[in-house]
Order: sequence, then structure tokens, then C-alpha cells
Amino acid sequence: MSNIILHIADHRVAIEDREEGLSVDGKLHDVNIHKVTEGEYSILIEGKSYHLFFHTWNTCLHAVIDNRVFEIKRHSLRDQLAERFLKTADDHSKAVTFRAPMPGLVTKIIRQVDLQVHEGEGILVVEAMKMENEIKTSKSGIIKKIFVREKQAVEKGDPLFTIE
Amino acid sequence: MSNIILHIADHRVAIEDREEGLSVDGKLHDVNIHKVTEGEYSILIEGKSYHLFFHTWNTCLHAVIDNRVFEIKRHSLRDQLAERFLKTADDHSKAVTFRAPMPGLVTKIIRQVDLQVHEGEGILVVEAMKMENEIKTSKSGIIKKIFVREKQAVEKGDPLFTIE
Amino acid sequence: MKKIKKILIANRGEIAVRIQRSAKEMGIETVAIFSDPDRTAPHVLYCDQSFPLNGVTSAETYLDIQKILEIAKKARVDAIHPGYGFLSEKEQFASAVNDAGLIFIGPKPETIGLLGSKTSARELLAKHKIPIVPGTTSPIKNLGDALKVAQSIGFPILIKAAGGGGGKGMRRVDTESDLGNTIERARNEARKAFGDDRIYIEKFIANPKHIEIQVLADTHGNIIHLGERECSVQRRHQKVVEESPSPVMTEELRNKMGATAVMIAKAAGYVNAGTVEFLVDDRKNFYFLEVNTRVQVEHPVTEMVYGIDIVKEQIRIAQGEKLSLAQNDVRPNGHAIECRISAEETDNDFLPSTGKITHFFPSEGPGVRHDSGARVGTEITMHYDPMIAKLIVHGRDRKEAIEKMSRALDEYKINGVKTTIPFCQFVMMHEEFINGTYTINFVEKNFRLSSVPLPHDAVVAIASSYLKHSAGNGTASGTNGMVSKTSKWKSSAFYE
Amino acid sequence: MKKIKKILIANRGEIAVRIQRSAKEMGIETVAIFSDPDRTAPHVLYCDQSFPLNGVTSAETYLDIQKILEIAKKARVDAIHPGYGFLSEKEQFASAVNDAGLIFIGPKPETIGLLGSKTSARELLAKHKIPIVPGTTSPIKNLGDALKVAQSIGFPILIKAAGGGGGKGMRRVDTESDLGNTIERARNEARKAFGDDRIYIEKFIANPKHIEIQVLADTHGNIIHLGERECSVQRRHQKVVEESPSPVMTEELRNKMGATAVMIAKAAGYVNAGTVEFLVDDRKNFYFLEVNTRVQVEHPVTEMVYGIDIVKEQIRIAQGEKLSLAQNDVRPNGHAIECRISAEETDNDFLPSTGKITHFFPSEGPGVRHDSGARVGTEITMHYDPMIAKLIVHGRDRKEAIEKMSRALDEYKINGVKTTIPFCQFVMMHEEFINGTYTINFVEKNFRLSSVPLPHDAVVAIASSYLKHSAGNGTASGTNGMVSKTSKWKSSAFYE
Repeated sequence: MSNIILHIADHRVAIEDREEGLSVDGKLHDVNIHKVTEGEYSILIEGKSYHLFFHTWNTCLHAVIDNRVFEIKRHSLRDQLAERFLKTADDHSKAVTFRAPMPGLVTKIIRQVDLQVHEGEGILVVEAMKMENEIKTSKSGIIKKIFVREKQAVEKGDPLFTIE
Repeated sequence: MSNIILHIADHRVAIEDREEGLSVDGKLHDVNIHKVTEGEYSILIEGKSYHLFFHTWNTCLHAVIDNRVFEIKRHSLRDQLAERFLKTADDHSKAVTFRAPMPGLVTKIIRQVDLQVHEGEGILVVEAMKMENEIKTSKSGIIKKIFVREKQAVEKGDPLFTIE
Repeated sequence: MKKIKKILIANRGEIAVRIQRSAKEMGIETVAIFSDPDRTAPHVLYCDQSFPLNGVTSAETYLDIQKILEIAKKARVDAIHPGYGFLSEKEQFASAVNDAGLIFIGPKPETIGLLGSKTSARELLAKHKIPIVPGTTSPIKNLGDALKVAQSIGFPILIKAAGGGGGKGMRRVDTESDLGNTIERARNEARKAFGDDRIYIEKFIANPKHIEIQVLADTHGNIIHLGERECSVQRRHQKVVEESPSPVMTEELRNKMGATAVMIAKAAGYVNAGTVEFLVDDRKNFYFLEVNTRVQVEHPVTEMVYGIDIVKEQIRIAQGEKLSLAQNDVRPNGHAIECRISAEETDNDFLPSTGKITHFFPSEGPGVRHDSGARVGTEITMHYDPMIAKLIVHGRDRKEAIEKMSRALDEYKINGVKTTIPFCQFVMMHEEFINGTYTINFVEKNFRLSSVPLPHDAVVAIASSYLKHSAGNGTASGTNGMVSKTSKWKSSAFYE
Repeated sequence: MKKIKKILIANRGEIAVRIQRSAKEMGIETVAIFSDPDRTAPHVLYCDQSFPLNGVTSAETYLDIQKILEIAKKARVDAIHPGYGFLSEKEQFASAVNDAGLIFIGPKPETIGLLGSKTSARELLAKHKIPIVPGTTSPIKNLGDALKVAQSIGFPILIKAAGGGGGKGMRRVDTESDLGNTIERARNEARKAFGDDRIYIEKFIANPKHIEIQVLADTHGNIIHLGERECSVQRRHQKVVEESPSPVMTEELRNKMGATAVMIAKAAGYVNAGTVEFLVDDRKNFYFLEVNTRVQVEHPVTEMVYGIDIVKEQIRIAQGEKLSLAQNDVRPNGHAIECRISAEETDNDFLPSTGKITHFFPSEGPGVRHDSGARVGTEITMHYDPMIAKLIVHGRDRKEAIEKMSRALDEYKINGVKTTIPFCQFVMMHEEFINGTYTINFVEKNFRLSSVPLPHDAVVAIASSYLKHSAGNGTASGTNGMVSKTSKWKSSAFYE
């Protein structure tokens, strides 16, 4: 297997599966991996025992280790080029679209399109599991678009609104 | 599905999956079945809740219900004819072959070929999980054949000896 | 005295399973009810009989009194246990059960009415001169009404649902400008949770502990208390970690609070198990909050410390038996802690996490109790409460209990939903919890998104198993191709 | 006093997991060792570090002292806990551990030698005038020797392994003609289990109860006992169900047996946890059987009744601490029962059952403890002991404990191997167990292959789910085609 780049949460690591062992960022490790059940692994690294699960949330692969959950992204050379291109394009339009963090029902639209909003301000309310959750913007700007209306059911990952 | 015959342990039942419900030995039942996971079912019969598993031991399907295990055999018309034939054949040669009830190691042959033995007599010893298990015959007769030798490993179901 | 032979459990999840266990041990048959998504849930698998409610939402299933009573009749039960939440504190349900000639395992309907409405409870308490938190004694009618009360007692205030507990409909308001919006949302939540949108206002006490007293009252006038539970670790006004005894409790304060709780139960004509909740300030003054007229989520910590099965006591009381213990027989033994395992994103403001549980290995071993309503294959949906299970430990003393809970949390393995386990681990390691000084502001004051870096070995473990996993699956789904800039999670939503 | 920081657990299965739990709660790191088939076993997953023994059989893995000490050195542990079975009662192992400069969590090697050989133990006891069962005080040399002893004390006799307990190598002999064969098999079994084929002979006492006393002794000369466990429900001379207290125990008898056990421990210079086993006849005379110089399988019932973690006590004693309790602080509370869940065919003479566990839903809830060495995906092989897990319950009294165990056994769901659960259910419902009069002949006397007919509804359940199952799988494997006459099981083998 050729050298690949993984993004594990905020960590960027280069890994390579060599004959002599697993190379992580150029350093060789004595790693013993066994699949326990589908999506579940036991890993011994120089004796240290890790028990790890994989799960796909919202089309993204995650690793669950010590009850903490980390997103994993794979990254090839082509990706890096593509990313550089997107980054340039992105610099022009700074629109950010916020998506539903869980499935639920939109019970209230608090702020309307074209309004100026500030970081931390509530834009709309999604009800799930009997709790009303105010969805806040983490970016200040103008509301360019609201994708949903009141009483509408949303799935996790559905676009809610765009701030520019 | 046409009428089929099941042997569940000592019970012989005729079942038919009709539009109106499940017919067992001609009687209709209000049965609600849901698969829980692979090989695991929840069955509600007129409200009564059963939790049931299937498992194949030694190539035979078994049902596990209330922690009791029952062998299931399916039985078609052709089977009945075939069985009748075998029964006739069987009446001539009354040889019974005993098979290993668990995997293990044959540690001792107690009785030799051509000996007359009685029901309950130990014929050989199989060691498994650190216990020595004397394998007894449940039939009186002559030992016609011993399939194993001392120190030989056997799998569950392997023939051990034949009594005629 | 009528021996109960068959109970319908008008609930779902861990509490339905837990009630079934006690009933079964007493030789009583159990009947489960289930919504469509719950067809193969543990309570359906465990009970002797199970009947469908034919519907999905709470309103069309576990809150539908008519459907439940029809099943009770069909199954010929002689009693109904309401559990907690859903219909448990609805006077109308208790009445309907009695009118159908069945035993309601809980207080009399009128007691539920009196105490269930927190405003009439506050009136009762005021009459008996028991200290209560300043606020309204009747539900507020409109914004003007609310504003007047709020101004008179001073911000910050708490808005609370009159019709039920559990933090549903509870909202803190710091400024006048937020009042209208917040009242509206609290009303919506209260209506959905309890079918009752009445709300009232209380003074917000700055750094109190939440301490509650468990009481048991039989139909012969005997009332005892089983000491306290401290439940100050709360997020969104909902308890997450509870313990008994409270680390600040003294024998003297326990006797005083216990006597007050028993006095309140007496004043209300209380029968069966109930919980009197108090706020305790830093000078150990205690203020009445509310009475929960049903079994509490956190009742197991009391069970483990006092060696009493509260659900069995509820059933015995309901069939007319006298309490098997007097107040003097009741002695605490060791220390118990409970952590609620909820499907929530600890790293994302405790937002609900939905999904199917693919792996489930709860903790086991000495001193560990697990009360669960989920299992491998369970789909956690948006329709019901996110609590999956409760993990309870018992140790010889508080130190051992904390060590045991830490071990048990580390050992707990679940995949398919995110849970509150990382939060509970944070609590067990936090100095304020360990030294016992924590208050209900613990989360707000202390909890930050974990910035504990991923150890290098863990990175190696993830990377190496990723290689094996993606090799085994052809390509790992959703991870190949371009790195998208769209999926980094933020505190409340994720942006692209 | 040397604080232990890191322990190697020289064992597998539930006891390795259980030791790891206590160590972790004490802040001590743990090191697991594993054979090839155990690579992903729970003890490997749970311990902080895990190292391979590279082999399959016990002899080349968990019994290989050299390999274990090499791992201990590599992992820089400062102590080794042997668990039960394997090397736990091998004097040579304890010596080798000490010689390597490590702490052996157990008695001194010479104490293991003295008590581990049951013949020298019997000599010691005879010297102290403690009643023992008539028999040999030294290992028998040959058949002639054995015959002479057997004739002098009279048949039936018991042949027992001198080198270890747990029923391995134990055989009853009723007639002279069986003596030779049986001795040979007992020797084989003993050699394989303990690496020691010495055997001795005891008078077979007709209807005794097996009652044992748990003792704790520190390095400062303090010795206490933690009451008794009754373990009379045995099949193949191995315990299956244990309880504490014994239903026939009186305060007076407990004090007497406890004092005797403490006296034996003192005479042997005993340090750490140990168990003194007795036979008690129907007139409450008790006869010394043997001392088990390690933690017992059934230790949890004592833990639950006395509120003491025996493994933690073992570790504290090993690091030189004084006992935290005096004899007067020790009080039993309620009643505990343990059932061993073993992979055996209850309906087929308890023959081992091998296979992969496909579904595993152990019991949970109030008063239930589960100590397990297996999980979904575990392959139960012929290489190791068939015990998968232990189910332990605690109730306010014996009646509640039996009700709770019955409930917990019903709730337990496992698929992939057959288990002893149906047998344990039989025990909980049997009059002799319920009234407490059962003896070690309980199984032989009472247990018959179940002839409880399959209820009609269960037949309907099986038939209907069979239809769905075979539809879902195309055709259900191994069930189509001709009905074979070959697979009906018989008591010891199946015939065609």
C-alpha cells in the first residue's frame, strides 16, 4: 500500500504499511491488529492494548476509542490538489451553510433572511427527543438563505441556513 | 408455502403459512414475528412473548428458547417415503455407530473389537476441557468396529465405534 | 388486601425493563406495551406478554390513555405501573385506571393533582410554613404577569413547567428581553412533554445543591424516608450523575430534611413511593422545590445504599401491605453513584445522537449494576428520551465508589451512537466532584469541550486499524476521494 | 511497605477480567497474557497491556512459568496475581516469582507446598487434632497400596488429586474391580490439570454438605474469617451453585468452624486469602477436606454478603498492609447465590459444548452481578475450562435471593453453545434446594433429563420463526432434504 495521509480529528498523519511494520509519520511501530467483530478491532502497540470501533455518521467514518469519537478523513495527492483549488474558490465567497446536527422538527424560525446576525445568536429551533434545541450561528454575517420552514422535519445533515 | 412437517424434538407438527395466519396442526394462530438480529426472533402469540434463537450444531438446526435447545428437522412427502425405505433397510442391519459428542483427544480404548458389551458400559475415553469423559454405549451388542486409536484427536460428530 | 397477579407496565426503555424484573421476582406476570419502533425493544422481549400501541409518536402511543386501558382490559391485568415520565404524573390517568377497576401503582389521583401542579404544591407548603424558593404560587397567565413577578423577585429567574419535572420546559432567563421568547419555548416543551403548558416562575438561587429525599408511605398511615440523593450534576437542567449519601450531608441535616419530607408527605395524604426535592444553599439552608409523585430515574442509588427494592415496595404498598420497615430499621451502608448513559454528543453541547447500536459491552463485575433499555440492534430515534441506560456502582465508601465508577465508565463500550460517557468520566475526575463541593452550576462553570490531545499511540491504533478496516471493506465508506471542507463539526451545527 | 504499581495476571477468562477490575480501581496497571485462541478475549481487551504466550494448549501457554516470567520482566511489573487453577497452587511458581524479585499475590511458597499437597495438609491437621475424613495421609504408591487402604476404610471411597482441587482428578470408586482403571484415569486428569499425578484416598462420607470458610491473613499476624459458603450442588465433583450463608448455618457453628479455619491458617503460617473446605454431616459434625491457597471461583458470594472486595484485600495484604477489619467488624448482610455458567450440555451428562457465541445477553438489574470471561464472538474451545461466566445475586434474605436468581437465569440469553443454565434453573426450583437440606449427592439423587414437555405455544413460536428464518436464508442450512435417522442424541454419544 502506498503512502497515504489520514486526518484524525486535528491530527494529520502519514501512514505506510511496510513489510517491517507500520510506519506512522516515518516512524516504525510494532503493531498487532486483530478484527474482533465487524467494525471492532483489538490493537496491541508494543504491548499496549487498544479496543477500537468504527462507525459512519453522516457519511463520515469515525473511530471510537476510549469512548471518544474522532472523524477520519483520507487524503491522497489528488485530494491535496483539489483542496488547494477549492480553497482559492472559497476565498471569494465566504458563505457558510449550517446543517442540522440531529434529525428533528423545525418548530420556530427566529431570524429571517437578509438580517445581520452575530456569532452565538439563535437562528431557528429544532425539536428532537422532546427537547427544543436553539440552533445558533458560529459566524457573524448576513442570513443569505433559510432552507427550511416551521413544522418541517429535517434529517441530520440537512442544510438549515447560510450565513455570508 | 405448502404444508410442511417439522419435527421439533419429539413433536411432529404440520405447519402452513396461510393468508389468514399461521396454521399449526390445522389450528390457526395469531402470530407476530420480528427478526431482532441475524438468527434471533421475537414472536408474539396472542400477546405471549417468546424470544428465540437459531443455531446449527453438527449440521443440524436447533432452536434455543427459554434456554432450552431443541433440534428441528424438516420433513417433506419425499422424506417420508425415503424414511420408510431406510427403516426397512435398517431392520436388517441393526448396527449403530456412536459419534464423538464433543471435540477432544482419545486417551484410552477400554473395550476392543468383537467384544460383547452391555448398555451403559464404557468403551473409550475422550478428554476435553481437561475432563476425562468415558463414552458409554447405550446399546448392548458386539463391538464391530472402532474408528479411532489412542492419542487421536477427534472432532465433534466423528465416528467412534459401531455396536451391532 | 388484594394480591396483585398481573401488571401492565405503561412505559418503555430501562424503567419498563426494571419494573418487569421486580414483578417477576415477586411471581407477578407482566404486560408490555410498545410503539412501532419499539417492537423488538428489551421490555417487549422480557415481559410475559406484549401488545402493540400502533403508532410512532409518544402522543399516539405511550401517552394514549384509551389505548393503554383497552390493552389492560384485554390482558386482564389487575394493576398498572406508570414508571416515570409519560403518564406517571397525570392525575387523569391515575383516575382513569382506578375507574377501570384497576390498581394504580402510585399515589391517589388527588395527591398527584395537588403535588403534580407545582403551584398548588407551593401553596400547600406555604400553609405548613415549609421554606420554599420565592416565586409564583399559581401559573402565570401572560407576559405582563410574568414580567411583574420577575421584576419583583429580580433576575435571574427560572421558568418551570407546572405539569411535570425532569428539566423539560425549564429555562433560565437573565434579562427582560429574553423573557417572551423563552416563555414561549418553555410552554411548547411542557405541552409536548406533559400535555400541559402551564408554567410558573421561581427565583434563581445562585449556587445551590440539588438534594432530594426518598419517602415511602403505606395505606396504613406509616411514612418513612430513605435518606437523600444528591443530583447537582445537571446539564440542560437534567440530572446526569447522582449519588447517595450526599457528600455534604450530616446526620443532623438528614434527620431535619427527612422529617420535613415526611411532614410534606403527611400533609398531602401521600401513599406509595415519592421524592421530595430541595435546593440546599452553601449555609445548608434547604428550600422545597417539588414532589415527584413516582419512582425517580435515580432511585437505584438509594436501593444500593439501603438494600431496599423500591419498586417491590411500591407494589407491596399498592396491594395494601404495611411497610416492612420502621424508620429506625433504615441504615445507609456504603456509597452509591449513578451515571445516566444518554445518546448525546458530549462534544457538541449535548445534542441528541441518533443511530443504531452496533456494539454494546456495558460494564460488569463487583459492585456494578446496569439498568438498560437498549441492546445491540436497538435504533435510538428522535421520538423518545435519549437515555439508553443507567450505570450504578456501590462501594464501601465514597472514594471507592468514585474509583469504581471511573473503572466502569472506562470499561463501557458502545458503538453506533455518541453518549454522555465522556462527560461522566470528566465528572469523576473533577476536583469539585471529588471533594464534594459541586453545585448545580457545575457543568456551566467547569465543563469545556475536551482539549485532551489524542495520545500518539491512539493515533497509531486508529491509523493501523483503519488500514485493515478499509482493506476488509474494499474501500471504507464515505472516506475516500476528495477531502471535503464541509464536515467539520462546530459547537451547535456544522458548516461547509 | 511496597506499593504495587503494575500487576501481571497469570490467568485467562473471567478471573483475569475480575482481577483487572479491582487492580484498575486501585490505580494499578494490569498486564494480560494470552494464548493464540485468546488473542481477542475480554481479558486482553480490558488490561492496559497484553502479551502473547505463542501457543495453544495450557501446557505451552498459561502453565509455562518461563514464558510468563519473561513477559513480567519485559513489562516491568512488580507483582503477579495467579488467579485460580493453572499455576495458582504451584509452589514452584510462587518461588520462581519471588526469585525474580517480584511479589506473588498469594501465600508463601512453602505454605502452598504444605497445604497444596493434601497429604501433608492432613498430617498437619492430625498433629493439631483437627477432625479429618479417614483416609491416607500420604500419596498412594501403587494399586496394592490403594487396595489395602480402601479395604481398611471400606468402599465406597474417593480418589483425589494431591496436587490441586476443583474436582479435577476426583473419582468415586464403589467396587474393587473398578479401582485400577479409575486410579489410572484420575492420575491422567491430575497430571494434565496440575502437572502432578499424585493421588490419595479418602473415606466417602454418605450425605455431607460441602461448606467452606473464607480466611484473610495479613503479614502482621492478623487472621480473620469471612463466614462460610455452601457449595454442595456439584456435578462431576465440581461446584455449580454456591451460596452464603449456608441455610443450615447457626451462629454457634459458624464461630466454631471459623475458629477452626483460623487455627489451621495460623498453624500453616498462612498469609493472604485462602479457603478451608469442610464436609459437614447431618449431625453438624465437620471434617477438614483441604485448604485452597488462592482466590476461589465462588468468592463473589462472600463479597456480596460481607461488602468486602477479596481481590483488593489480596493486593493490599501482598503490599504489606494490615487488614482493614477486625473479626468483630465483619457482619453478614443478606444472602448471595452464585451460578456458574459453563459451556456444557445439561441434557447430555454435562459433556462440554464447544462453539462460537453468536448472541449474548446476560442478566442485569438490581442485585445482579455478572463476572464474565466471554462475549459475543468468543469461541469456546476444548482447550480450556468450560466455565464462561458467573452469575451472582444478592437479596435481603435467602428467599429473595432464590427469586432473584430464578429471574436472572430466565433472563440470561446465550446462543452458540449449550450451557448449565437449565440445570441451575432446575436447582432453583427444587424443593431440596429451597428448603436447604440438599447435600453433595443432590445431582445424583435428583437430577434427571428434563421431561418437561414443550408447551404448545413454544412449538408454534419455533415453527413460525422457522418459516421466517428459512425464508430469509434461502434454505435453512442442514435442515432440508431427507430426514436423517442419524442425529438423535443419547445420554453419552449419538448414534446412527
